[in-house]
Amino acid sequence: MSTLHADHAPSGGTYADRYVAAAHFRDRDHEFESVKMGVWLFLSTEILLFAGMFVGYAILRMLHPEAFIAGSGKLSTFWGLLNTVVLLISSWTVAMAVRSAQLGKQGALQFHLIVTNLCATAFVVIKLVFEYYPKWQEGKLPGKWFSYPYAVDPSEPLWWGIYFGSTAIHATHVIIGMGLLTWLLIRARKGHFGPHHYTAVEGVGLYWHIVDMVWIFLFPLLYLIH
Amino acid sequence: MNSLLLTAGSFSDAHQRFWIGKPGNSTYAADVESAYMFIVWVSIISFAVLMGVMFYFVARYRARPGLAPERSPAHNTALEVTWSVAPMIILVIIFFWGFRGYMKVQLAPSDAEEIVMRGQKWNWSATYVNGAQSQESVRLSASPEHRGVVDVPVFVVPAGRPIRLRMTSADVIHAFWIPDFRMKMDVIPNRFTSLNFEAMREGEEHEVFCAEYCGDYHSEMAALIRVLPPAEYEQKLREWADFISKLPPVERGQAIWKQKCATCHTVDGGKNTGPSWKDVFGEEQELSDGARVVADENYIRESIYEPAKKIVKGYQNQMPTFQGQINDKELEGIIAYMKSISKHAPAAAPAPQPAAGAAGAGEKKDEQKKNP
Amino acid sequence: MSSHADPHAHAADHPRTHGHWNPHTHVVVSARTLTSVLVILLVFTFLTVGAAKAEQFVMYTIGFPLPGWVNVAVALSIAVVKAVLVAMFFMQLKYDNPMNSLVMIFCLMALASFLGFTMLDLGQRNSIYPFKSEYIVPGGTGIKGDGPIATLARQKAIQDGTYDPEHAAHAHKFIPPGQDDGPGSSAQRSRPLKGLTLPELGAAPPAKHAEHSEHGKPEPAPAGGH
Amino acid sequence: MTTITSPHAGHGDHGGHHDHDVSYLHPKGGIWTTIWDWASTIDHKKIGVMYLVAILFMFFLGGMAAIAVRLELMEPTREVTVAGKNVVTGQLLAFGQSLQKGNENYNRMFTLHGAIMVFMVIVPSVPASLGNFLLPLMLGAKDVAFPRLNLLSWYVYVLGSIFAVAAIIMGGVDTGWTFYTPYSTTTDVEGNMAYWRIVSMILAAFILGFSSIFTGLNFVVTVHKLRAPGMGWFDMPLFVWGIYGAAIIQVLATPVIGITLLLLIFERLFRIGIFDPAMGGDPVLFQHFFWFYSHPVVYVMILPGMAIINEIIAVYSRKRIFGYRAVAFSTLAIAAISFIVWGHHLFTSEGEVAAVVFSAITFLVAIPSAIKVFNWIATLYKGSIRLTTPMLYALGFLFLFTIGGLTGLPLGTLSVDLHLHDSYFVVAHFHYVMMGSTIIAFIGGIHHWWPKMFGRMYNEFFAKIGFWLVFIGFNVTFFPQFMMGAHGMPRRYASYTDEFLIYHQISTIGSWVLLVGFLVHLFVFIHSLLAGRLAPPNPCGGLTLEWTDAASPPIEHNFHHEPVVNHGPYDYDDVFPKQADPKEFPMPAPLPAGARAH
Repeated sequence: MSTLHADHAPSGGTYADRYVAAAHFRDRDHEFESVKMGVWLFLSTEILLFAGMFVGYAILRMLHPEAFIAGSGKLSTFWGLLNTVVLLISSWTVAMAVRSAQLGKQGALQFHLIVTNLCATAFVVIKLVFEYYPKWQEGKLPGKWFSYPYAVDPSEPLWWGIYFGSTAIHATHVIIGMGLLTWLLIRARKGHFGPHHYTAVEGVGLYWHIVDMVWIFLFPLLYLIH
Repeated sequence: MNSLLLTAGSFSDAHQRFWIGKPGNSTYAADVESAYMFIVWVSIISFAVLMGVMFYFVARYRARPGLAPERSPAHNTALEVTWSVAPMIILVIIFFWGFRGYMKVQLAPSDAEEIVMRGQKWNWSATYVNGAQSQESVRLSASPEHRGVVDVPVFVVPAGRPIRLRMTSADVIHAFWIPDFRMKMDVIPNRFTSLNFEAMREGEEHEVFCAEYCGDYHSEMAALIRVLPPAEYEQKLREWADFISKLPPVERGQAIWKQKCATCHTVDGGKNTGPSWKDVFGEEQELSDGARVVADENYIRESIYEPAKKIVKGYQNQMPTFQGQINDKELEGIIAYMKSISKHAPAAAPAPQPAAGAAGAGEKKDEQKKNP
Repeated sequence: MSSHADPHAHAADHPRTHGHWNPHTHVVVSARTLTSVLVILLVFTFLTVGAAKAEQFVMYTIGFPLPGWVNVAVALSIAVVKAVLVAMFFMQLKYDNPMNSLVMIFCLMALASFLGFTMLDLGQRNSIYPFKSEYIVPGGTGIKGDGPIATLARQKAIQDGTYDPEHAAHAHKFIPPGQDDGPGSSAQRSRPLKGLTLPELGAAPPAKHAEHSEHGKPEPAPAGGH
Repeated sequence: MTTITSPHAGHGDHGGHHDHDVSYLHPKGGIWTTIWDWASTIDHKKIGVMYLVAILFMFFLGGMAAIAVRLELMEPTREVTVAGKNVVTGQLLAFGQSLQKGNENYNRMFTLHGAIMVFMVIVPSVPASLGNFLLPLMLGAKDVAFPRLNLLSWYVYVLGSIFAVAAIIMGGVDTGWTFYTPYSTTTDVEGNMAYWRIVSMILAAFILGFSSIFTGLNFVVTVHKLRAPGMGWFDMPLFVWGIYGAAIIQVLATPVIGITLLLLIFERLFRIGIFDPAMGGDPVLFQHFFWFYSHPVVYVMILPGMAIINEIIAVYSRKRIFGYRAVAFSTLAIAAISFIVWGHHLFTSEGEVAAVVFSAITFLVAIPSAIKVFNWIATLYKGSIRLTTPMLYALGFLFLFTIGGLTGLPLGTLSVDLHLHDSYFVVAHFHYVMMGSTIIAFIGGIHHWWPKMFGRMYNEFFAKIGFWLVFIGFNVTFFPQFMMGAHGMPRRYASYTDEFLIYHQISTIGSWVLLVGFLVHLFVFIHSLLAGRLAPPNPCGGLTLEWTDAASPPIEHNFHHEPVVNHGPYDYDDVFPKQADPKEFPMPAPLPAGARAH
């Protein structure tokens, strides 16, 4: 076999066209593949992080089904549903953003990133304003802050611990994702991404999908199972 | 021949003593010892073989000038399969050996006599079927400059009768370990665990240790189990059942102190986990929130039943509630005892017993040292 | 290394059109596919909410006792389908290097063993410990002398005069009827460690209280209002 | 396949232009420039060395805590008499009577020892230092897959260690390294500084988890994607296999300890109740959470140790590792099974069904470990064995790991474990596995690769003295603990009954021998750095790429040309090591016509 095709840095073109892989990679494809595998490994750590919350949920639900039924009944399915829809749409826009980057459509890329970030903002706002805030006012809070007088089960603070714990960790991931999306947007505006270099878009996209996927499970577990 | 067998027997006996100590005193112990000794022998033999081969190879194939290494196969499937499967057989045997013993101890006979064992930082208390609690303790005198006097309770169990300890903890996780019975079980708050055993030889005493780390005085959370003949055991239970109520108040208080409070509270003024009882009655206490309160009867009652409410400055909120464990009569005794060792006690305080005065005075420590 | 060599050899054949572009690595998913997946996801989302509402209707309005697992199974199966869709199309696992799917599978196996074995222990305690509750003492941080947090919240509300018994009676529409029926009800049976948990709130069966106090069990001050 | 040229090999990400042939240790300029160069380096070799320094420092801290623990246990001071015999005795921190709280100090010491040794020393020891240094070299790569992430992981490690040291400065933590609830959520009253030191320690472990994840993730991708041309999976040195197995566990298990510690902090600060029995939570759930990470992580500790042993035994007996594939697959088997055996830490607290299942699976994990030992011993057969310091360490490893492994059997046995659980038997067992195996392998590995890392030879004579002191000291320290535990000595006790006195005294004296041994090694290392003679590129005659294709110490980009692998890592029968002096090594026997080593 002759010399493999190497990354010859083209002189012209956009930043994305001129991009060359780091020295220890063979070429851009090699780098892309490696980074993608790294991102997948990172995503598996994310899943296992949430696994702790899921296991805690399952075990404590078995121990205190009534506390969980009572607590679950106090959540608003409407806002949960709305948030699910918002997040699913944002997942779609991220997938579309990756597609736009692959096709080199800079305008569409930026548009989709902006819409995704708006969805993320909407998610956080709904969470804080329509879910956390009313519960905070009524004293439906975890642990030592619990001051809701109408608890039907002594373990209800536990439910709120699980609810706030898992949703807050999830919301933290959403907020981190918003930061990453903003970073992508800034780079996209500078024309950093193109058909031959969109590793960052792909990586953040995968992260965003995993955030979505976690919510796909949290929604029925917290809001629907009664 | 006979003597040879005897020699072999005493060798294996000595061997066992070396590895695990003298034979344990529960029916379960024999199971553990046999499994353990089997594993020990398997281990010794495998270790000797492996190391023997290793040292032989090292000696035989040591690099020497002019000696060229020989070629040898890089793998040998038959050999590798053999040494993968052979240990598996031994492991299966060991697993079932352990499993059998474990099931024996978990499935206790239904007629087992139940003793409720409660662990809390840092003592054990047992309640027997007739509601009696241990009234005896043995001296566990710390070097006096470190901690006051610590007594560990003495528990009694009958020989040859199945016993089930039903255990729970009042604060953190403990573990009830009787090394001579070769068994332990964790003691967990908000849950029951059980320990089933049957002691064999009467007249022996066995130490009990807390085996799950539980804080500062973890290593002093001990007790002593005395194996008695069944008749004597029942006699003891009857004696203990109405022991406390028959005592005069001050001595009653002292007995309860020994049994339940001495782990944390001294009576000679020494600082321990909790404040000393000496001169505490009638004294103004400064609380951790800065408030001041006079230690009267109500304060003492509240401190025993709801210890978290008023914490004396400089101490931690460590004490579990004794609600349900100390009844009014016992409380009365404790208050009487505290009065008897306090200089602030009102003149009207009942101090009819000369013994009480002696116990409260400075020579108390010496007196207790002499008289476990 | 041949697995890596091949794509590059392929790429070398088309340096002009693809550069170092490997069609196996960079699949552009069509917008149509992505949009259909989004639509399916949204449909499933509404479906799962609908199913939960329907079950509630069947159980509490019609009064037909559905077993608890139906609810869980329906909600979680739909969630799994949604998650698989997200992973396959949005995250492009369908078109991706199988290694990344393998990473995910290992991760899920770890999660399964975590959940499974933990439940194996904590889930079967109910059948293992045939004990009653007389002597059990809650340790730890939540209460020390001043009662469980949930009870305290109610007591405080009563003291402050803000406690509304009407609200207490009507606030919890999701609580199945019969929950207050005492140990004989199905609700109580579903709770494995009854009595090994916290002392009851005001609604608890009085018979048990009498039994407890014989043994001098520490009881929290009984909640007012009952 | 020929080499691949990159337009900017030699510059770009590695910090500007510099000479191709300069060793990575070569200073870049003045002292500050050099320091900045190291602090901002993304060179895996420098990061490996920085890790090595940091880990050895933490090892020193943890070791001092261990010495204090043993000193405290030298004698019990409390004399108790029951029925004529001394029964339970008291405590004295040997520093004198001015320290009135013997128990409290003792508890803090053993907690610090455990937490530092586990989270800051043994888990990162081999992978982060030697692994970082050697993995790309062995694979023929220029660097690990994500060099910046690698540097970040070092800084995260340092940050975590700072939190741990902060906890020590605030007075130390007394929870035990396992942080069992509800003790860890209740100890140290709220409202003063002491309340926060446990949070600081938990946070330290949490942060160190990230460091571990980053390292593991990096290594997995590196092994998958950055092997040199011609290097298939079964052409990799077994060192790489071991690190790879450990890296998989690091990636999959560490996030769980992350969430566990996070919940524990919530628990402590906000009483959310998940692990709190008083709130209806479950303290045993915490143990499951904790051991789901902490048992697999035991294999993160031992697999890299085994990985080192593979290399040392192969090189110093000039032999192909017997049953290469069996060893490689047993690594993966251990990694896989390690995820489902954690319950054997809970035999005394969990339900019967789970205990039985976990016991059965636990015995399974013994098989691959046994296979490895058999294969190593078989490798010695017909070899040409040179008893250098690393080889002595490898043989010492076999000796100690066999004991450590065999003493795992009674602990996995249900009935026997009810007796031995939480006793000194457990302490002795895991010290044989962790210290006697991992640390011994680690030190052996440092010696083996020392010439490669620093370009200088060490003094063989003193190194051997160091080995014998460590080996003897270790056995004297820990072997009596087996007997002690079986006879009934609980672990984490500040005092003990008199029947254990003699064991404790032997053990404490052994710990001093151990200390002297480590000091001798320290001396050997420092002496080598200052006055060691320069090392040839391949002083030991290894066949892996770091010996055959890289200089000692390696140049900035590891290799002058990307290496092409055309022989296996242990083909001593067919290949003579490049860059090695033929006089030093016995030549292989003549090859029979047509015969192949396979």
